[in-house]
Amino acid sequence: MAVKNLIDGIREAMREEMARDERVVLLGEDVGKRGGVFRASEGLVDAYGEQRVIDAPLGESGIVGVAIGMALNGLVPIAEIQFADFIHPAFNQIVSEAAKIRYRSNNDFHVPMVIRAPFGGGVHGGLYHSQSVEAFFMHVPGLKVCIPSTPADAKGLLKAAIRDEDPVLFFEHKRSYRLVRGEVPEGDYTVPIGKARLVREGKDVSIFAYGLMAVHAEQAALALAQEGISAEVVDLRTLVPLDREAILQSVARTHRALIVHEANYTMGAGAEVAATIAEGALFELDAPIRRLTGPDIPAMPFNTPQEEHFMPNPEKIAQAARELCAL
Amino acid sequence: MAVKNLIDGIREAMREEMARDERVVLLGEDVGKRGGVFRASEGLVDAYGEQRVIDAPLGESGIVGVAIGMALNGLVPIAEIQFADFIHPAFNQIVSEAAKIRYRSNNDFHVPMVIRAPFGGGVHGGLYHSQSVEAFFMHVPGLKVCIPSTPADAKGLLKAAIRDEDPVLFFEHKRSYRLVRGEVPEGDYTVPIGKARLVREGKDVSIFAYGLMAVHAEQAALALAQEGISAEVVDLRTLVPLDREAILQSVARTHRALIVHEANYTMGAGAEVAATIAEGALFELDAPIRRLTGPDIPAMPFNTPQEEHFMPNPEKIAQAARELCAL
Amino acid sequence: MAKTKTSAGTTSSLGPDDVLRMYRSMLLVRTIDERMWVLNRAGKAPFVIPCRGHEAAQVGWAAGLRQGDFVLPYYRDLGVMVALGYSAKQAFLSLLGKAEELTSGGRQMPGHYGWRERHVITGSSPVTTQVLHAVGVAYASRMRGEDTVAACSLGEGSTSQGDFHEALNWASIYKLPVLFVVENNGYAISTTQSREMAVQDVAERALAYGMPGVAVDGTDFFACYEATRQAAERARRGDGPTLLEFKMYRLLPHSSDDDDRTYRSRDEVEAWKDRDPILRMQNHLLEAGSLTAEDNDALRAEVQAEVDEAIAYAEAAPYPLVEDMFKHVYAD
Amino acid sequence: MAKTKTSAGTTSSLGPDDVLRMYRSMLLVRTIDERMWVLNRAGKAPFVIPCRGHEAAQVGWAAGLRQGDFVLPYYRDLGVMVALGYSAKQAFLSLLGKAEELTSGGRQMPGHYGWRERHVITGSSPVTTQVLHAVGVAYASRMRGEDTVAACSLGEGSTSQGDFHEALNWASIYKLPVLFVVENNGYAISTTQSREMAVQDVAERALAYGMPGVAVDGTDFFACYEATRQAAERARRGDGPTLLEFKMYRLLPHSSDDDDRTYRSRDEVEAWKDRDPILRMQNHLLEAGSLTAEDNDALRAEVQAEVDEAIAYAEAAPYPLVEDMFKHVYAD
Ligand SMILES: Cc1ncc(C[n+]2csc(CCOP(=O)(O)OP(=O)(O)O)c2C)c(N)n1
Ligand SMILES: Cc1ncc(C[n+]2csc(CCOP(=O)(O)OP(=O)(O)O)c2C)c(N)n1
Ligand SMILES: [Mg+2]
Ligand SMILES: [Mg+2]
Repeated sequence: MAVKNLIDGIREAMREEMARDERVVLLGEDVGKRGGVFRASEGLVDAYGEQRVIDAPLGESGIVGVAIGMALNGLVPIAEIQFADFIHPAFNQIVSEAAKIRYRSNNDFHVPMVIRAPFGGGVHGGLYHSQSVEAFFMHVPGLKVCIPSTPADAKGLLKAAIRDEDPVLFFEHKRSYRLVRGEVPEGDYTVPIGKARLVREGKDVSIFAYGLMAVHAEQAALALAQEGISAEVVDLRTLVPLDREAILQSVARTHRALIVHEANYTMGAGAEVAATIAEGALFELDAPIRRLTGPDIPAMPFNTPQEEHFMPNPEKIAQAARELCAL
Repeated sequence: MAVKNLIDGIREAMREEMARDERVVLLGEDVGKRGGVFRASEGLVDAYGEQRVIDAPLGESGIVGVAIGMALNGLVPIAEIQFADFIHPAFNQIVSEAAKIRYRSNNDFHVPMVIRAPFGGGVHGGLYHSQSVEAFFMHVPGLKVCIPSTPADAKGLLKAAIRDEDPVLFFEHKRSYRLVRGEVPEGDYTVPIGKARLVREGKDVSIFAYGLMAVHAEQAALALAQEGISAEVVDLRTLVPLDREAILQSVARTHRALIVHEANYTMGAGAEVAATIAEGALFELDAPIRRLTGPDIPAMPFNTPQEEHFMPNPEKIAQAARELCAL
Repeated sequence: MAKTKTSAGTTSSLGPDDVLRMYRSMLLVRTIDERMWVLNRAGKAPFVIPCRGHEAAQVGWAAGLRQGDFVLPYYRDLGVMVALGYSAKQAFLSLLGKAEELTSGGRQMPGHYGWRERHVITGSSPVTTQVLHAVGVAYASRMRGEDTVAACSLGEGSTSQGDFHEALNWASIYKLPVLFVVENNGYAISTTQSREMAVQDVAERALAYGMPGVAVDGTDFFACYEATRQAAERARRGDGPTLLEFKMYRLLPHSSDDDDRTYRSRDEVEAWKDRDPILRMQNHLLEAGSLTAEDNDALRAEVQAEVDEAIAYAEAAPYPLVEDMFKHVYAD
Repeated sequence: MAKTKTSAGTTSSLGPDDVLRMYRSMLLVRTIDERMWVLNRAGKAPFVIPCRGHEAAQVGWAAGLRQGDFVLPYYRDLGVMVALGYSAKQAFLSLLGKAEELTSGGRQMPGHYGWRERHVITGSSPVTTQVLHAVGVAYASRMRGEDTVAACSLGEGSTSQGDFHEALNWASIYKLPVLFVVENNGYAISTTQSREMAVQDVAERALAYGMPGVAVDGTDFFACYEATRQAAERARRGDGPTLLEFKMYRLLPHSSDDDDRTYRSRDEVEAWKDRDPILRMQNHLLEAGSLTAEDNDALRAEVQAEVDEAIAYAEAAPYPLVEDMFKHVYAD
């Protein structure tokens, strides 16, 4: 198997799905000749033409709203939002429309579409090119939310998302695009939506994370192993549907839970994971649940020291796990 | 003290604050001659004129965006969103702008404004006139979120929100507008933002709720008292800042936690309350935490039986408390 | 570009039978509308959105389309639906939220249409979102080489929403077969047109997109039909979208929850009753001799009976089952 | 309504000293811009938004305002800021995210302006939001009876956003003193104007709001200045908002992260260099005799020295303290 970047997994998934199914189209700002600002769609307009790879006029509500219309009339759109921070103008179209169309029409209409957006910080993106927005969409029944952490998952999950019959929010950590490398199987395969990935088994503490933080958690676990702490790492991978079963089983094995994300603390995905455990595995716990997250400030500052301080990293994760295990 | 409707508390707060401070303006769809579709602003345009009570063109992004500009230039706008379900087109202006202006300008600019919106169901409003949207905004540092449950709190909290130097989302349960009555002090007073209200002390179980659900929880507690179950009821009242101290103290007294809201289960406010307890009072708990909430369906159906089934009510709350106490 | 069209009351492409059929649709719409209001006032129906005053425009523009075209109506468009074959029975099943209701199985409030078979796309309450969907629908049709048109409608107040701009912009850039139908009744709930826009005609908004904008007398069935037909032909030819404005008046309050006496005079409302689109059509048909007074009475009686029956049926029909509310959040 | 204005290179309301001062601002902007790019390529600055090609328009429109007017610039508006007195030092402090940086204390990316003292309202990255803020700012000024104007700017691509429509709609309904300044450089990153709109001139978009729209040669300082001054006077008189379009070219890639070779030809870029606004202004001044070649050289050297010093200062300046990142989420 070839070793590739995470963004290669994204691009391959799109290229192969567009080849496999002529209903698949891609629309977004600068996705055509420019290949997207991160080059995720490089080469696609040459391969599939301007009708299927559409440089959209600037406006996220328009992009998502038009994509919904396409999906309602037989296409399978992939709508790219240039940065997750800019998904908010489309919030109404996503929450009021995409999420509710199947339900409100009693199954007569549905919206098979994917909304892809790069998220997350650590790239000197400042307040508005660093945000994590996944938590908002977890509160919206009718949507699915995926965040891959490895190149192989990026490809397989995105393929599953494109083939899914319902709207999927697909967030890609932008720092991981070229930082995270790994083996990617050739050809066609999918990764099921709704299943967490057990990255590493352990018995002292469970670390729940996703996206770049799952990569960091694995590194933390390696460091902890040196010290004799056996950390289990669970990559949640899809936040909706959330693999509550996997979370509860892991806690039942380790009796300690550390949840890591880069998104703001309050009402981040960690709240739901913690609540799930508090409802379903309370008496398994030997220590309070711990959330290690971005702080409750509006977003990540641009300047180097403050940006660094905002981001969770392997050291901070390892330290939090150590503290939990000492309780 | 006179007994009034909840909506009277809202109207009095606006009328008095507009009299007290000429910088206060109200803008929204149909807030002028029509007095708002719920009549919250009845009489205000006659009292303060069309310059200060503005019938806005239809468009929530416009209403909130213009209000932000007003606030940046010395006014104190109250922006009314006709139904909370229609706040989503303004999501970008609220999340990217209002919430982040103080922070991003290093305190040079700030946005003293209130966004009021009726929310909640039980009025045959169907999918789009019944939603609870408070959870989205709890994830956004820079915003405050208030939800009054009594007429007195409605007035005092709204006054505090109008005088607050930061943007406040103020959600009013529309079913409680004329259903919930109570004594309202005459004249000027405020209710502090950030403090929960201990509705009723108890020792067997804590019920955390807000808005109409706090009223229902109180009724449930009365019923439970008949059976010898002593339920404590905490009206969270402001979701941001969340009175975590009050939550933890209550759990320390009762050792059981039931959280009630009408919003969808996953990632509703209950997730944060549960996570707070799991982090801060885990070893106080004698039973798993329980969330009694609206189900994870896109929104409340219009037809009578399904709408009724969606809404938590005193009976369901009492039943959930009973079950918790039996553990 | 923005011109008010009138019509001589005839058109080459509609035969006399067609015209009578449409007149019947208008009568049916009016009768349903009236009875819904009565049911609401009797405490039997929680919520009604009336369309009185809009019937000529609604039936007219729906009739100006072809079978197979996509329709994205808004909440006031009972007339559009009836023109497409939506029955009185369905209207009352929806009013009462009964299980058999075809647009949503009783999940949505009345006035939230959708009908897969007839290419009517499901709609929501937040205004103007459908206008973008129409653009995507038209893009997909064109991509497959089909010659269908997507027609969406909205009120004049709703043209102030950002989505309106984004949709017209998209459609004009890609020259898509979309009709943007604005039913201009002069009010957005209580807000008058002058507080919604600085232009006289909504049709002028088309200028920002290099698109034709046509203002039409919305109480004149033939004018509405004809303007729509021409715009649809233009779209089918590949010449791009059109903004159609039908000017009329909302004869009742915004909804059963509204009280319009707080914001408009009774004189104004009465004055508009002279231009009632149903009377206008009826008088035209009587004068032209296409309809006798007796036939007209018979038609009205027939429609009344149809509505009586529909109400009885809907009242007796069962509600949805509670357990069904958990279905169809996602594909099974 | 949408006409291209040109100018004779002179104007009654600017004295020769003013003109020279503005030319100096343009030179300073260009020099800062060049050196930022160099620092980025040397790995010392993570991110740069260039404004090369926009200088005449930016300095011109800023100069067309009065002290006390509100300014809501967009990320490419270094020229606007410099015209308002923003220093080279500040530009480089911002580039490097240093504590002393005035717009955000190093919190925001470069190009996100705000300056309370000079009535420059803090800006963000999501495009077009500021256009609505300008409307609210103007409403507040007018309510207090002040005669200040609010001028906001954005790129032509950003006029496709819904907020643009809502803002122009509001401003025109209430006849507010707002200038909507569009810097049309023909590209939204890689997307050409023809994929952003179906009209030739952005100024045509004004027609939808009954508002004047003026298209101006954006490489001509005098034309930009004059059009802005006139629109500002009109606004101050109470005659309402204006949409100003300045047409020019973005001579560099969109940002330091962009590579424009993927989407536009080198020939096209080279051709536009002939209309470099700085050269155009310089040649005009030299020809008019307002500036000698020696003075010009001296000015350029002076500006270079100022920038050298600014860079040295900014590089040596401290970063913000980590603990300060928790401040100012809410009022203390
Ligand atoms: C996004 C959104 N905001 C507010 C509303 C509430 N609302 C429903 S209808 C309406 C007025 C619409 O007026 P117009 O577009 O002229 O249509 P009309 O009702 O007159 O046919 C408003 C404000 C809504 N449904 N959606
Ligand atoms: C809401 C939003 N969507 C997308 C972006 C990403 N983005 C930044 S600049 C830009 C192009 C803007 O083009 P234009 O308005 O013409 O201004 P120019 O950069 O050419 O000066 C895009 C798409 C953004 N900043 N905000
Ligand atoms: Mg209307
Ligand atoms: Mg541009």
